[in-house]
Amino acid sequence: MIDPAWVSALSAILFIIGLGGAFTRKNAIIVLMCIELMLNAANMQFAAAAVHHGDPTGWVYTIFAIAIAASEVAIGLAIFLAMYGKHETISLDDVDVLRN
Amino acid sequence: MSGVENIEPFTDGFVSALCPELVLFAGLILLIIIPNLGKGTVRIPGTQTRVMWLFGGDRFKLTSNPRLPAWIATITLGAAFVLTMLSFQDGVDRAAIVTDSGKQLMLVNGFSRVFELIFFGALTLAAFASMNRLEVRGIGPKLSTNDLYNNRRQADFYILMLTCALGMSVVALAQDLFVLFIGLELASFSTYVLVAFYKETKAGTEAGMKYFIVGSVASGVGLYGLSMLYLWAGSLQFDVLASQFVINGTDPLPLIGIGFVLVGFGFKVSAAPFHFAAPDAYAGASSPIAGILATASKAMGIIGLLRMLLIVAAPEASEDGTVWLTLLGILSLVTMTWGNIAALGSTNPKRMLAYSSVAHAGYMLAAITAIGAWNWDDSLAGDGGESAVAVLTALIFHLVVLVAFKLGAFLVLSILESDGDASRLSSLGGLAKREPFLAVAMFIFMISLAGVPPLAGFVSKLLVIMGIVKVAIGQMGAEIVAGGDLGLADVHWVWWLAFAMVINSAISMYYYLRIGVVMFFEEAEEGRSGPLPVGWQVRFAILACLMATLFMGVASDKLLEICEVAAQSLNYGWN
Amino acid sequence: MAGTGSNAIIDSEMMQFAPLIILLPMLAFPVILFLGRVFNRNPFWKDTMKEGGIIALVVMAASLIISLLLIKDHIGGFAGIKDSVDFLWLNSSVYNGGSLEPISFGFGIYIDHVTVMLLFVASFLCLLINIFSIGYMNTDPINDNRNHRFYAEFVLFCSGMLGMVLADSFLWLFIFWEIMGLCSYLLIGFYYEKPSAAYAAKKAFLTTRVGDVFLMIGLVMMWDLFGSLDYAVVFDEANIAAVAAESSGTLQWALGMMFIGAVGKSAQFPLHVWLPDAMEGPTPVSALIHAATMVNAGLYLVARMFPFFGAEALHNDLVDLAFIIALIGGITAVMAAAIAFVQHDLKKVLAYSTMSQLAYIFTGLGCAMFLANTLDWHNDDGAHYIVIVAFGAALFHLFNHAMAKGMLFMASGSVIHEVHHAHHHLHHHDHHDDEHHGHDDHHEDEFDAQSMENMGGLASKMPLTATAMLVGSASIMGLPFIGGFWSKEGIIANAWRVALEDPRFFIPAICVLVGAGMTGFYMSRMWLKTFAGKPKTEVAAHVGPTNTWIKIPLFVLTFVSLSAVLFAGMGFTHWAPDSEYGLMSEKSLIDGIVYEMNHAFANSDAFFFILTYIAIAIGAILGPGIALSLYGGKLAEGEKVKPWMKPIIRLNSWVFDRFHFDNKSLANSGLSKALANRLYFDHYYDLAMLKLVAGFSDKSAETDKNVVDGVIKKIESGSQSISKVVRSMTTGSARDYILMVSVGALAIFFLLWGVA
Amino acid sequence: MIDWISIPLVAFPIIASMILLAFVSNGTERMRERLGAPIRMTCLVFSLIMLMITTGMFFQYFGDVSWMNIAFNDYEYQTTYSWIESLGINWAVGLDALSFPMVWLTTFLLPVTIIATWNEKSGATYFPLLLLMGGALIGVFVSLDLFMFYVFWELTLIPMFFLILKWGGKDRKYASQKFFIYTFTASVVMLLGLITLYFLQDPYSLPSAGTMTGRSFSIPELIDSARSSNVGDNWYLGEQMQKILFVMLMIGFLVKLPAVPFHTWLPDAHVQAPTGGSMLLAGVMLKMGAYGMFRLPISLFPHALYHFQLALMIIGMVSLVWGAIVCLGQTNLKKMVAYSSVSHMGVILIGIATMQPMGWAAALFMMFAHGIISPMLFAVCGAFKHHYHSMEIGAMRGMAKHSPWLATSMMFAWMASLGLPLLAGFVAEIMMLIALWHMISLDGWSIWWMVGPALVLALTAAYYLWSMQRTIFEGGEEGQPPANMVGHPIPDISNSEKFAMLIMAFFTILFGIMPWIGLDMMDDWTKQIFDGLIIFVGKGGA
Repeated sequence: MIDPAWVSALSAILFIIGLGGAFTRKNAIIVLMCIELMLNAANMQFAAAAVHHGDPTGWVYTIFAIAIAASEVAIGLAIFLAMYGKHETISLDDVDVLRN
Repeated sequence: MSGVENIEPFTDGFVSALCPELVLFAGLILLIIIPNLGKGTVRIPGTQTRVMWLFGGDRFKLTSNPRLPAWIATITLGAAFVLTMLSFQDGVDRAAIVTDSGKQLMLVNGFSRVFELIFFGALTLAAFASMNRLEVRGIGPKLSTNDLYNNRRQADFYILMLTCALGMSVVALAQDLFVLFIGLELASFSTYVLVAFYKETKAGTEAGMKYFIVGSVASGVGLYGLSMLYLWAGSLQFDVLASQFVINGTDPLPLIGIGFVLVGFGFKVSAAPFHFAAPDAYAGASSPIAGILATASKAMGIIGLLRMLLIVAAPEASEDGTVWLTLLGILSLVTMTWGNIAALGSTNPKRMLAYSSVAHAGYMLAAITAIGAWNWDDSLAGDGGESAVAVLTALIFHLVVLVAFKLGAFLVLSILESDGDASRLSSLGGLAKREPFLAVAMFIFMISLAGVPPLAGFVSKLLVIMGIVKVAIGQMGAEIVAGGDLGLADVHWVWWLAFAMVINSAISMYYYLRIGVVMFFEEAEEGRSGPLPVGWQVRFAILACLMATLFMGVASDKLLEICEVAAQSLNYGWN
Repeated sequence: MAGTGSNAIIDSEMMQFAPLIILLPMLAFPVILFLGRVFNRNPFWKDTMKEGGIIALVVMAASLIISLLLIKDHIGGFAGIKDSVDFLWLNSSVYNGGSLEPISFGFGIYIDHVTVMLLFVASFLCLLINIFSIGYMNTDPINDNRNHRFYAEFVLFCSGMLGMVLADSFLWLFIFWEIMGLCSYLLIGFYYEKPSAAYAAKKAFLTTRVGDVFLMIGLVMMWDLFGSLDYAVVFDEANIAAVAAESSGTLQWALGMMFIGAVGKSAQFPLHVWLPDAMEGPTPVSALIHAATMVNAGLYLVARMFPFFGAEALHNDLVDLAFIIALIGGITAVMAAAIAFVQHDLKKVLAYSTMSQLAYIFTGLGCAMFLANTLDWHNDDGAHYIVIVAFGAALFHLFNHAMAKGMLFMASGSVIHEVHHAHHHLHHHDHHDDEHHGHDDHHEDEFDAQSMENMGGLASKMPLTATAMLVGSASIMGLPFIGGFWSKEGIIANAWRVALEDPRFFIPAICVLVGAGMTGFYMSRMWLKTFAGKPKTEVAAHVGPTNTWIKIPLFVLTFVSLSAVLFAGMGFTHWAPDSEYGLMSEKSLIDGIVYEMNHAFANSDAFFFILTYIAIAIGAILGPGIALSLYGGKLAEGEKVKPWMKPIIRLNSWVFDRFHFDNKSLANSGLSKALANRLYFDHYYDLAMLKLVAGFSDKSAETDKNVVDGVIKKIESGSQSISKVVRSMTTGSARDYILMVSVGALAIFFLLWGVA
Repeated sequence: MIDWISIPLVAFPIIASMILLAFVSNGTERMRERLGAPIRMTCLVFSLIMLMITTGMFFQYFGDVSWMNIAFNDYEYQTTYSWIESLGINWAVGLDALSFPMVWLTTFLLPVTIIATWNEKSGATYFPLLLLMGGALIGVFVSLDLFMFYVFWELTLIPMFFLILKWGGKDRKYASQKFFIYTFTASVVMLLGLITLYFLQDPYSLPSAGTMTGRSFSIPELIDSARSSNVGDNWYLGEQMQKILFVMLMIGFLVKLPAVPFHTWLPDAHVQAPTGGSMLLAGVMLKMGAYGMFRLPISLFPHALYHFQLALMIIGMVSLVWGAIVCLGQTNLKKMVAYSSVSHMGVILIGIATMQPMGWAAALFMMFAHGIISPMLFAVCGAFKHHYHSMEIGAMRGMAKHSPWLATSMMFAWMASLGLPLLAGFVAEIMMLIALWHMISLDGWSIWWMVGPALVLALTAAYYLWSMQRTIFEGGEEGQPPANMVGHPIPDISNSEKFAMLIMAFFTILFGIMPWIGLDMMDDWTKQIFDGLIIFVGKGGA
């Protein structure tokens, strides 16, 4: 069995990739994917911790987190779609009617 | 924790303990079902007999009434509010919802109940006030698809409100960080959609997108922090975390974990530098929703902050604890100043209110800093906890009355929005002539926000400042009586946060007053001179806010007691 | 104080009525004002009541009667002080490093020799002026329907003057002093529509205000020394001794400050500029008020200081102040007389003459003060006599001058009135059409009724006026046997007596001696230019006689001036704080007159014997002689004059024909120009006001706006621009927001990492 | 004893005006116009009732009270109701010889102001606002509870803000906001000072301490406890803290007063404010600053007062002189009068800084006298503006010809303000001078301190005379109305204005000739505070 520490490390890397991607990418979908990466990093960490502590609650947390991630994607895509309908772009930089 | 009755789900006492939440849930179900009731029939398989099962098909006249969802939501939320109020009647229930293994998931006490009051109150008012927001395109079966669709959206809107309320009440009740987080997400998702609800406008969708995407990043960070904490402690129960924190709270893992969690809550309270999306979201969302963001949603974030900082991180009264203090102090100073300075030049009333809400977040952070100062700073030890209770009381009181005047202000803007536009200062022009009541109400909300007596905003701000000063002064009074000669240098530095607060209040006066000036003494924009859109509901809601603002200013005694009970019942180290 | 003073409080029956002297006119003020507003243009009010003139007359007469009764009681040998507890105006307390000391400022009536003299002068002259005004003001159509304002202000003025005289403390003296100042302001500005009048009024008030400020400070200093301002306390020998023991220097400063107040009020150098301009008041009534009454307030104040100078405890301590008083007097005497040389305006000549004569009195007072301060007069009878005479001479000059100058102003007013009338008459015939249209402006533009250049040869047209003028001028000049001669001689003699003691006093002594000659010149010049010679304009040829209201006071005052020798004999020369030499002392009137004669013309001291004749020569021969040679001349053909004026006219024409010389070069010299421009005092004062004070205040106002308020505005605009910067950080791009969240998270991360 | 203060003087005007405003603001434009006259009459009657009550109080008609010999920190009509028990907040009211003249002044000015501005536009909202203002002002003066004091203190801003904003001049928006924000900023600093003071108490030591905080907001209790520890060299709350609190409280009061350099809100506010607003602003509102100084910092922190005596003196002198100099440079009549208020408020500060009972009595009397004179000044300015449509000095000349009543009123007010004897202002001025000189000679200060007052006595005369020269006087035979009025008849002031002017003039004269009517009780108060406090502390207690 893999040492949970490795999994944690991997999740940290995923989290950093996700966070970095979130503020470097312009495309809303990619940003959404990056957010998903961050959530998945958390998921992995939960799973790893559950293994580490031998605590089933962690699995429950994981499942809940996946559910959260899923609904987030759903909401996100819906919002992006609506946005695209009005702005005809999903580039984050180009959507700046509201500012200052 | 004596006197707390442990209740497993769906056993005796469960219903009475979670009565308001269950009402909400029932309302949610009703809201889903009722608009769908109609003359729908189902063919019994194998036969040609169609049986009325009242679901789908041509709707009944009553159930197709587009106002119906609003009424259901309002009544549900109102009922929840009243039930919450009633639970204060003979001492707040101290019931805990536990898993069968005995872990506490939720705790019903004064603290959670008061916050539920805030949530339900704000949402009731918002729901009631939004009744006229969405255009109604006739009633009855002979509507075009588009119109029908438009009417159906009303149900969606109020369903989201109820889920929002449900999520928030979970946050208030949660005794487990993950439960809290789930509640937070439930409420957040609802608000994301509510913000983006007006997808017909560019601003609406954009606001929704920004709010969503930044909020998601923040909660992503928060969830990751959660996972770190879990990795460290093996549980996300508050009491477990707290006891673990005493043992090895200065490890990087818990500290960073808590730090990340704070990012998630920081976004909710719109503390700098996580507040950037807030003005955009407020500006793009419809006004009642913006009002929810500024009051209920913020209170939710505050719960998170309080739970994390006061329960989890509190018992660690070590030297290193001052790191939180410094961090929070700087954060509060930056937040309040940033908010006020930005609001100074803002010409969009909603953005201005958003920035003012940022500033208020700064005040609240200052209060939390003061509690922290009491808690973490060795030099202030020796106080039996009443300082912390005082600040906390003030904070809770502030959050409660904030609903009255902040939401009230947004509701006034909401009427103007229905009239066409509320995104320019000049939209408010001539309001005093068009509808004096609204102008007076708005003016009172504004100066209450600024903290002018004898309004609720003054009392709340005064209490916060008093709390901070009390903490900062600590035992100096006794020392001085004993003959000590102490100066400002001996006063804890959080006193300067109070100073920053009063100066900031003065700065904020500038933009609040400007609203008054525009309303009373500038002409209406061209073509906007007529009477404002009708709708007694929203006016009633404004009147309720106005009354509360005035009443809480001069007779805050009772509410203060309730808030004190709530503050006492927040389970932290000194209890 | 020897003889009278605080220890001689004797109740007189009349004392209980004394407040009425002040109150009656004071109450008449609102009454006249109110009735005047209500009954304006009402024929009864206008013709019978003379627009309030009659009310004023009644009130002033009542005041005079009560005053005379009081004076009579006083002459009976009393000095009374009405107890001030009756009217406790102001109570408070001060903290003297450990305890609270109650203090109070009450009002009461104080009667002594100085009071009595001034009281008589004031109430008597006020009544006469009142009579005169009825004749003067009510006959001039310019004043129609607004005379009530004049009378109201006039009675208030009288109330102030009488109150100042009667007050029993320096504070109340000051209070009435200020009220008088207000009234002078109002009266000078009576023709408010004339910018020059408005300017003059402001100037008068402001200039005297400058003095008043010093007076106020002097009072405050004095209060601090004595703990009271009541005469009864401050004049008490024991109190003075106590103060002297501690700080005679401070007392000298206090008195000096008060003296500056007197300088302002009495129009002495360097605060003299307001008086000539004050002639803008209604011709010449308000001018007369200033010349004959109000300006005496300053003298009164200085005379009031005598007990300090005379106090044994302060022996030799106040010499410097006495010198300053005399010096200011001396300088002003010469300066004002010189300026009077070149004035063409009849009233301005009189104004400068007033200034000059008041300066004489100041010099006299200064010398008397010096004597009192240096001589051991309490014990040495000879010294006592000298001091008493010196002080009395100064006060007697005040009396004489007030009477004579009052008469002169009234006479000049009568002249101006008639000239004006005549001009109006001519004018009326010339322009039938626009008779009612801005005639005053026309007058002002084309014809100056006050200028002596427009007069001449009036002696035959207005015999009584000319006579009065003649007597008045003679009195001012100090022609032997007439009015001012007695007192002026005394002043000059005393000045020289003091100069022999203290060489510094040579300056004022020479000044007063030279001034005597100058007075002779300008007074003669004035009379000659006005009454002698041929009419210089057509208007002057058509002047008619005056009305009865105007004649009465002229007549009365002529009599008073002529009979000054009687007053002198009654003891005015000896009018001093002393029962032995006091008014109506045991010596009889004849004794007094004989004594006066001896003293004046046959002084046993050779030095003073010569001095007297030098003074007479200069003042009565040299000065008038030059004037005779320069101005006047024969009257027009066929004009008859009263017999007593004939010699003068003849002398004049004789001298004029024989010794007349051309003084054009002198008249056009720089000195003459400077004199005509009043030695540029007004010019530079105005300049200082405009350039310095106004400039500075304008700059200050700008500074207040741009710097003090500018900081506030800067904060506002600065915060607005900061706000702009702050808001521009909300770029609108969601990426940046995420970035900020990340930065925040990372900051927290690193911070906590560092801590951990 | 019957509570003659809470309901009749504070709650009644506030609630009545609120009801009137609420009633009016929801009506139509026409209804508001029709209601103008009855509401005006109602407000007048209400204010007259209040005046009758306070006058009755003066004549000791209501209950067994005496305005003399009230021991320091004792109050007449003292009444306390508990308000917010947990914080130690009470509704506590009472009067002493310090506050009573101010209360009477307020009730006096209310009807006078209403009468003087009888024909103001939109009367239906204007007059209730005046009434509200009056109630709030009285609230400030009668409060014996810090919280209550602060509440009323800020409450006064709101009606004034609206008065300026709605009925003000051209720049009213700027002026009203500046007024509001400027004074608000200062008073929040003061508030922080008050709260710090509150928490520096010994917990649970005072009778009305809050159940939650253990501290009390009660002013009498605070003063009592301060006095019992301000003994000799012992500073209440310790030396440093007392100084800090003193400064913080003074900031609020100095700005309100206003003292240079915090005065710039005043000219703006005054120039823009309507006549009624200016009258109340100058008449009573400025006095709140001076009143507050006496009530709190001076009563609580005598040591700090000694310590900052020089600073106060400097501020007072600067206000006095600077105000007067700037006055001379003004061309706007109202601005000039406003700056003259700054100058006169300097007199109050100097009076306080003399540390003499007489100086304090002078300050108190100045508050009172200026409270009668300055409304008259502003009433005149208002009438000037109203009739000649201009505020510039020199816009209208020869006023005496066309508007004799206005000219007379103006001259009277101007003369009263420049300190003409036998008018109320002079009493305070001469007392201040005497006290100042006494202090100078007693404590060995430089005599150059006298230069300021001396200069100002002359400057004050200069600017007033200068302005009269260009308004009342001049103008030629026909007068010189402003260019925009040529061809129109120039009216004199209305009867109501005349009446108001006469009343104010009457009281100015009354208190000038018989100052003891008010001065005796003020003097008594200063004696009491000196006996009870200052002497207790000892000169230079530090």
